[in-house]
Amino acid sequence: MAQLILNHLTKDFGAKGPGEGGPAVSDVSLTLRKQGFLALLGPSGCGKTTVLRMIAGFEQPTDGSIEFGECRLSDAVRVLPPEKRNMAMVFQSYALWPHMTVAENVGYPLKVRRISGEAWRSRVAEALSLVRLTAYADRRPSALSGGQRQRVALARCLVQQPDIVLLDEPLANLDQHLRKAMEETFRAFHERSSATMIYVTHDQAEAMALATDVAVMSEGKLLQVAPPADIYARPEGRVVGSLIGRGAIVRLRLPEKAGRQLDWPLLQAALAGRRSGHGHAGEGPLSDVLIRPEQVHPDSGGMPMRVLSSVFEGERSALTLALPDGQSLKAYSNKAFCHGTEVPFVISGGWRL
Amino acid sequence: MAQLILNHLTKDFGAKGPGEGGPAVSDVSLTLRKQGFLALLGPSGCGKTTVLRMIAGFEQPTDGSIEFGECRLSDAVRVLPPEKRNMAMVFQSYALWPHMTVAENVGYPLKVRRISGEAWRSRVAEALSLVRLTAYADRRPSALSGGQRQRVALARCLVQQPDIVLLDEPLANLDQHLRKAMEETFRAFHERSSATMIYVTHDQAEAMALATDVAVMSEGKLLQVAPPADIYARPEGRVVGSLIGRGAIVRLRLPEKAGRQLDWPLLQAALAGRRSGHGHAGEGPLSDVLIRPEQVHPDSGGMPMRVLSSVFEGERSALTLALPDGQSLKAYSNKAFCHGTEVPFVISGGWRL
Amino acid sequence: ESLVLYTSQPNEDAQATVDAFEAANPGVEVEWVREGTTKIMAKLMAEIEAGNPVADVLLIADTVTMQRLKEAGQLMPYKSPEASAFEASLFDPDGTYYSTKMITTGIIYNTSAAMKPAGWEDLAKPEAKGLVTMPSPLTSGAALIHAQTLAGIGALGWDYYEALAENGATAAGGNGGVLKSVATGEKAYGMVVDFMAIREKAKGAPVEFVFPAEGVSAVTEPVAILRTAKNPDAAKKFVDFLLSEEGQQVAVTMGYIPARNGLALPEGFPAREVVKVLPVDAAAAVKNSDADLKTFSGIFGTN
Amino acid sequence: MSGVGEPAWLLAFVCGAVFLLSVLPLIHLGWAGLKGLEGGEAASVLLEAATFAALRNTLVAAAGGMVISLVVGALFAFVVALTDIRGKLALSFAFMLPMMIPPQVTALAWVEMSGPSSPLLKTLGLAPPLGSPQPLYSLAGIALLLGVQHAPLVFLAIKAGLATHPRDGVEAARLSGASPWRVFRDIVLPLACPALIAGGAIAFISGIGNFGIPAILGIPASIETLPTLIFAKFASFGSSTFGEIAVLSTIIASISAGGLLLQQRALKGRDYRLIGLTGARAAFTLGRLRIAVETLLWGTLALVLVAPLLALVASSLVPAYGVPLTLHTVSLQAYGEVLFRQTVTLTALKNSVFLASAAAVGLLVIALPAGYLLAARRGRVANLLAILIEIPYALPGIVLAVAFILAFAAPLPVIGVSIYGTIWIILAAYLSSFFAVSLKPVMSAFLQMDPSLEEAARLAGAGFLRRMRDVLLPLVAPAAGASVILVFLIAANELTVSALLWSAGTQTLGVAIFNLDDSGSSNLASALSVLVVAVVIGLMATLEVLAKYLPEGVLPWRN
Ligand SMILES: Nc1ncnc2c1ncn2[C@@H]1O[C@H](COP(=O)(O)OP(=O)(O)OP(=O)(O)O)[C@@H](O)[C@H]1O
Ligand SMILES: Nc1ncnc2c1ncn2[C@@H]1O[C@H](COP(=O)(O)OP(=O)(O)OP(=O)(O)O)[C@@H](O)[C@H]1O
Ligand SMILES: [Mg+2]
Ligand SMILES: [Mg+2]
Repeated sequence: MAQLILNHLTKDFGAKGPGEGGPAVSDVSLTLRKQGFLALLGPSGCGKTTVLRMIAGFEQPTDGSIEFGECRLSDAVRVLPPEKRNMAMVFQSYALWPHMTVAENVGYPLKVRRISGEAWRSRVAEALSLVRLTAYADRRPSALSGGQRQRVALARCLVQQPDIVLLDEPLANLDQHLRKAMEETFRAFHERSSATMIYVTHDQAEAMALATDVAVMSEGKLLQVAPPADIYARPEGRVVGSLIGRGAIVRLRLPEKAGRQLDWPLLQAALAGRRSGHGHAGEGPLSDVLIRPEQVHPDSGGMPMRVLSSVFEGERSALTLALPDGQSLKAYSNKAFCHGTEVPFVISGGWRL
Repeated sequence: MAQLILNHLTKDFGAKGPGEGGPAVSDVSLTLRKQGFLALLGPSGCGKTTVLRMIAGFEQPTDGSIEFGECRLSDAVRVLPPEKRNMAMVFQSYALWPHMTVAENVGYPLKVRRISGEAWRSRVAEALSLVRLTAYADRRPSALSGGQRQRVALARCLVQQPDIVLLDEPLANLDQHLRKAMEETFRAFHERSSATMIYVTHDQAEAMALATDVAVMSEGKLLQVAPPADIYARPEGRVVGSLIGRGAIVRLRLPEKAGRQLDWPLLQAALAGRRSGHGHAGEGPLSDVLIRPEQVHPDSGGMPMRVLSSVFEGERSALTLALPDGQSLKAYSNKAFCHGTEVPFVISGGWRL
Repeated sequence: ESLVLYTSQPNEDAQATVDAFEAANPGVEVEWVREGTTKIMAKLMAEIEAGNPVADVLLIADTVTMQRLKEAGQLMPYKSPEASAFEASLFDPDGTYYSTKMITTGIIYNTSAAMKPAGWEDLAKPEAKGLVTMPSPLTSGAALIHAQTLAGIGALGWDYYEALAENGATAAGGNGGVLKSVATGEKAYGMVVDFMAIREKAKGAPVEFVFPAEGVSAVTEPVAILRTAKNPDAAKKFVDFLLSEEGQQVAVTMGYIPARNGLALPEGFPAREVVKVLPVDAAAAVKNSDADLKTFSGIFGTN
Repeated sequence: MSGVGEPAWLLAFVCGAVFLLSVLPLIHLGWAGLKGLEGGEAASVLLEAATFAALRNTLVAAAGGMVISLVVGALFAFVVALTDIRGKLALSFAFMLPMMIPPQVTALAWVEMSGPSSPLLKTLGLAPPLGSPQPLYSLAGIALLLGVQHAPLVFLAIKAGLATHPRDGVEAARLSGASPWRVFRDIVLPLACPALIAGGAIAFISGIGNFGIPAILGIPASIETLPTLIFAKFASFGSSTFGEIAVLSTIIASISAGGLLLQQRALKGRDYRLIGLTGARAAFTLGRLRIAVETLLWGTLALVLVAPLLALVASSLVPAYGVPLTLHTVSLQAYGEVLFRQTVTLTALKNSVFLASAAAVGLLVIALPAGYLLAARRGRVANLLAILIEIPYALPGIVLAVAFILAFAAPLPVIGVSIYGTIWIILAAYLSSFFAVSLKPVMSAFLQMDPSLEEAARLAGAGFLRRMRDVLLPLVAPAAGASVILVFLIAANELTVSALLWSAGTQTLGVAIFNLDDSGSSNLASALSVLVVAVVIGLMATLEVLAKYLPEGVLPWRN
């Protein structure tokens, strides 16, 4: 299997709304490792779907090119038609064919490849059972629930043996159990098929759990590509820092020589130093520091912080804490706190962005 | 504001697929507290959308009725037309009007209510800024990304002053930052408008954070309704137990007199008892016990369990552990474990379903 | 005073007739509707059926239809003082309808045709094989009367039509269709009403018209007052005018052979003596029309 | 459409309209027919061989015509809507014009074009000898011309349907590995099915009721169809005529009802509603094929439009039939005559433009709720309504006109005024006759609409009329536009209905042209036809100029 290479990929839809400039995708360069599983993250409207559509061949890049191994798939002049690309995609809008039953929808890619009869039936049945829709094989898409439609789109994608699989928020409308099961399915599919997979999602846990690499986009630009653990631990810049994980970003004066990985003494000094306006830690230039909620623990030896809000989330409560200087932090706690109480917290680590 | 009452609500689409019986919604009775915020959870295809559609008046119940205060909205004979109900809804499929711009889409409910001119403009602008789409006011929906479309649908819902707001997975396609911001918006909207809100979601943290009550459905039936903390701590039955939160359900022999809230000594005894086949704890009837991952901690004094898998999720790893008798548990851990290692764990609590 | 006229005259003729009448009878205003005989009759019959016929006066192509209306009791008898100047065969003895002009059917041929026909028999000759067309009695009232007339001549009879059919003649639409196909050279010979061919020739079309030696059939464009007429007085004035010398002169100027004795034929026509008009018995024609239509259809395969 | 609660008055409104426009005249016709049947003679028409032959010919010609219309119309619609050929605007614009040329004229032009005196064939030296048989005088010829005449109906119906096609569905199929041709066969074609079926049905029904073409092409070859047979019955008016007409009309009505039931059967069990946002339209690139396709389309257009139109222009420039068009003979005198001397021309033009616009807009007002209702509730009542709407269109114009005279010649009850003899009866008859034409595209658009779009409007508080105006109408705008243009074009030239219903001052263009032609002034008739075509082109061009003020997608020749 070959490598997928995006080369200064740019797409400008031309029709710009008032007040917003710039192309939908601009200058994205990315080399996917062979048989990689790339998770594509980014805020709504940042150009994820557009990237996938260019890879699939539905949109022509305004600039740049897409290569797959030796073969140039798209550039601003020529586009290899989608049907010659052997890719599969789950559309954000599902793109089910209303005139076909569920089984026909799922089995269409096979039919096109002249697979019929028993082979067709068994592969369709298998795909449908993967998404738990065996009983719905003969329904029309219009008589399905939203999640069921999404699963049909998934099954249609999984039934094929593509070189590249494009998944555009394929699990957004599924409950968490199905989601976990589908994650397993993807993993298995990926291992078995050795296809390159690109996965757009808003669920970070999902992205981290599945991907070999995570790419973060914002406003059409690619900001960082790294393996999940890397990108979580060492995000580059404010945008990636705030996009990945739930952390809070605080601005602190840190000594120039301090590394990027910060520990409690340093942070405490910086926080304290800043408050008082003197001392060595509080004298450097202002830096953005990412502090993740799981790094903030209640500890009697800590620094007192005021609880601004405490929101129940099931397994725990999400706290918003006010630092003495008014900046806010996030933390988790197993017990709820009353609004306004002062509680001592320790920050076990931070990351300078 | 009046109470919304669902009364033995049933909907049968008639056209059943082969191999599945029963109506889409069957015998759902529910009284929403005044100005309540109900989160509706359940696996894909369980009938959530159908319930919302019946409340909105798009589907006629096959049986049962819907009342709002004194006024009967729907029963199997008569249906008050949706346009007379003063409700707002975010459709799972968005249902944006392709021939109107974003602003026109959002402002249409106002236009129908004869609000125009400056008032119209300012309210539309406000709703658009809530969903961060101010710059897109003059676009057509077809030139928007999936998440942007969803936000238009949201804005269209928030612009009104309805008695009842129906939200069908309104945040499924948004990234987590927007999601948090929207949660805040919902909270504020709910407080300000004192509307009754019904919220379908697959994101439990969202549900728990927002709702005053959580209702769980499965296969068309309503299984449990309770405040978030209650339903998380004390789910009724296997189905709700497995749907709410991520816990694992294990079968243990427990003494009859043991309460439902179980502690480590009891659990330890039950686990051990079962293994050896004697002792008082292992002698009762087999019960389903829900053990949540946050209740499972590594502890040198614990019981050794084998790590079946460890999946990186960003802030932590999700572990699957095998109990000595082969049943599996879930746990979280800040550090990754290798597959196959035996680690001692303590189970700090459990809930008999 | 007003008057409603239903007519199947061509547009310009109808307008000319009405104009002349209005000039002669100031104060009477004529509203007229013009359509092909079939349509105007369909309209009238439907009105009668609905109980509210609008027309006062009917001026249509053939006596057969008038006879039919008379037998159905739809016509009002009126003895016009002008009738004395007409031959008795040209009006109904009961005074329900009066012929106003004679439209004969003769032979038209394209000037590029090899043979110049002189009589009906010529159309059955081998030279004319496949080159003859005629209006279908199913479409045109005049055509039916023409067929009945020719069939009534001992020397011709239905045998003549059989010979024509054998010779590849077709029975096509109305007179307009025949004129077109001959003028455009699609066919070389046709049976057609006189004035159409003569007018067209005058405009420069490559056609000639012949009054065959055996004689020609004629429809006489009768006028009648409806029993239900709402303006009987004006209607009577109209009938009188049409039959009067003045009225007949109008027909001549329009290019028709007048029905009234003692008037010259219009330009382009031979002398009156050359035109031998074969008589037709309207009552018998009505009686036999169904049978004759069937015979005709049988011969020409119009199933 | 959500099954729940369309307003109660909707059914009443639609039933009322159908009753007035369709049932009432038909009842009168039936009643007159029953009286005619009393003698027992008329019923025998059923057993005549001629009736069977005419029935067979009608079916064959209409079916053949339908196939040709479908092939030609669908080809144009698909190519124009879905591919990247150039000059789409001009192509679609031109393709609708053949409908503007009265069928008799088209038929004559074709006869002339392929006959011995064909200027084209003469120049090419291919003209058949004088008197050679005319190949168009055959069932095949009738079918061919019916097909050509009605192809724009199919074209518009399909093009409107394609306007809502989802792009992602096509993309998904291509990504599945399907070639463009395969995508067309598996996705585009099935999704266009409601429109295809609607277009086919309307072409078929048009073919059944058509009189002009079989009259000119069939009668010379002794080929009778039901309309020409009915015309012949009228020609030999007798006591049993109404009975026979009623019997023959019943046969036509049964054919059209049968056709409609077939159509409903074909659509049954298929759900074509699109889900979600349909987005931009799909586009196929033709690549090297493009030139070939363009040539094919323009060639076809030359045949079906340019040739008859040229024939028309030519005959308007010479004084009589058969006069060759030379520098010597050419004259514009006919135009001067119809424009400045014939007062009836302007009256007729005014009347026809009024009638056509009023019928087109009026029918939209009726067809929208009717289409909505019929798409929302399927079942017996809907089927019955649909059949009743179809029958007046299927009946030959002369029969419908007679039915209207029977129904409205007497003063109306209660108000005591008669609309007979006024322009209103023609309008009423047009509404009745073209209801089916107007309904077809609108209804197939409703059948395809994502119901949640309407639901969202309902929840926003919009009552039926409000959401019809704000949401439904714009969503079906392409179909509504097609429907308005279709009715306008057909009505502007209508002949047989108005021929019986006009009276002084209410002549229509069709009547004026026919009368001119009938009275031997073929050059005037041609000149007037040319003027009509020019006026309509002018009107369409005006719309084109105003396009940016019109709702998106209503102009069917635009993409
Ligand atoms: N029009 C219909 N005809 C027949 N069955 C239907 C129809 N609409 C929905 N259903 C069925 O009813 C059941 C409930 O559907 P519903 O849309 O309410 O599910 P849901 O809980 O909203 O699921 P999801 O989370 O996937 O959106 C599903 O099994 C679905 O297949
Ligand atoms: N057809 C179009 N015309 C103009 N602009 C478009 C078009 N399609 C998308 N855009 C714009 O391009 C940008 C990127 O869109 P894209 O669909 O790629 O976003 P996305 O990252 O997939 O977002 P989401 O998570 O909301 O689906 C958006 O701002 C969108 O408004
Ligand atoms: Mg997207
Ligand atoms: Mg749903």
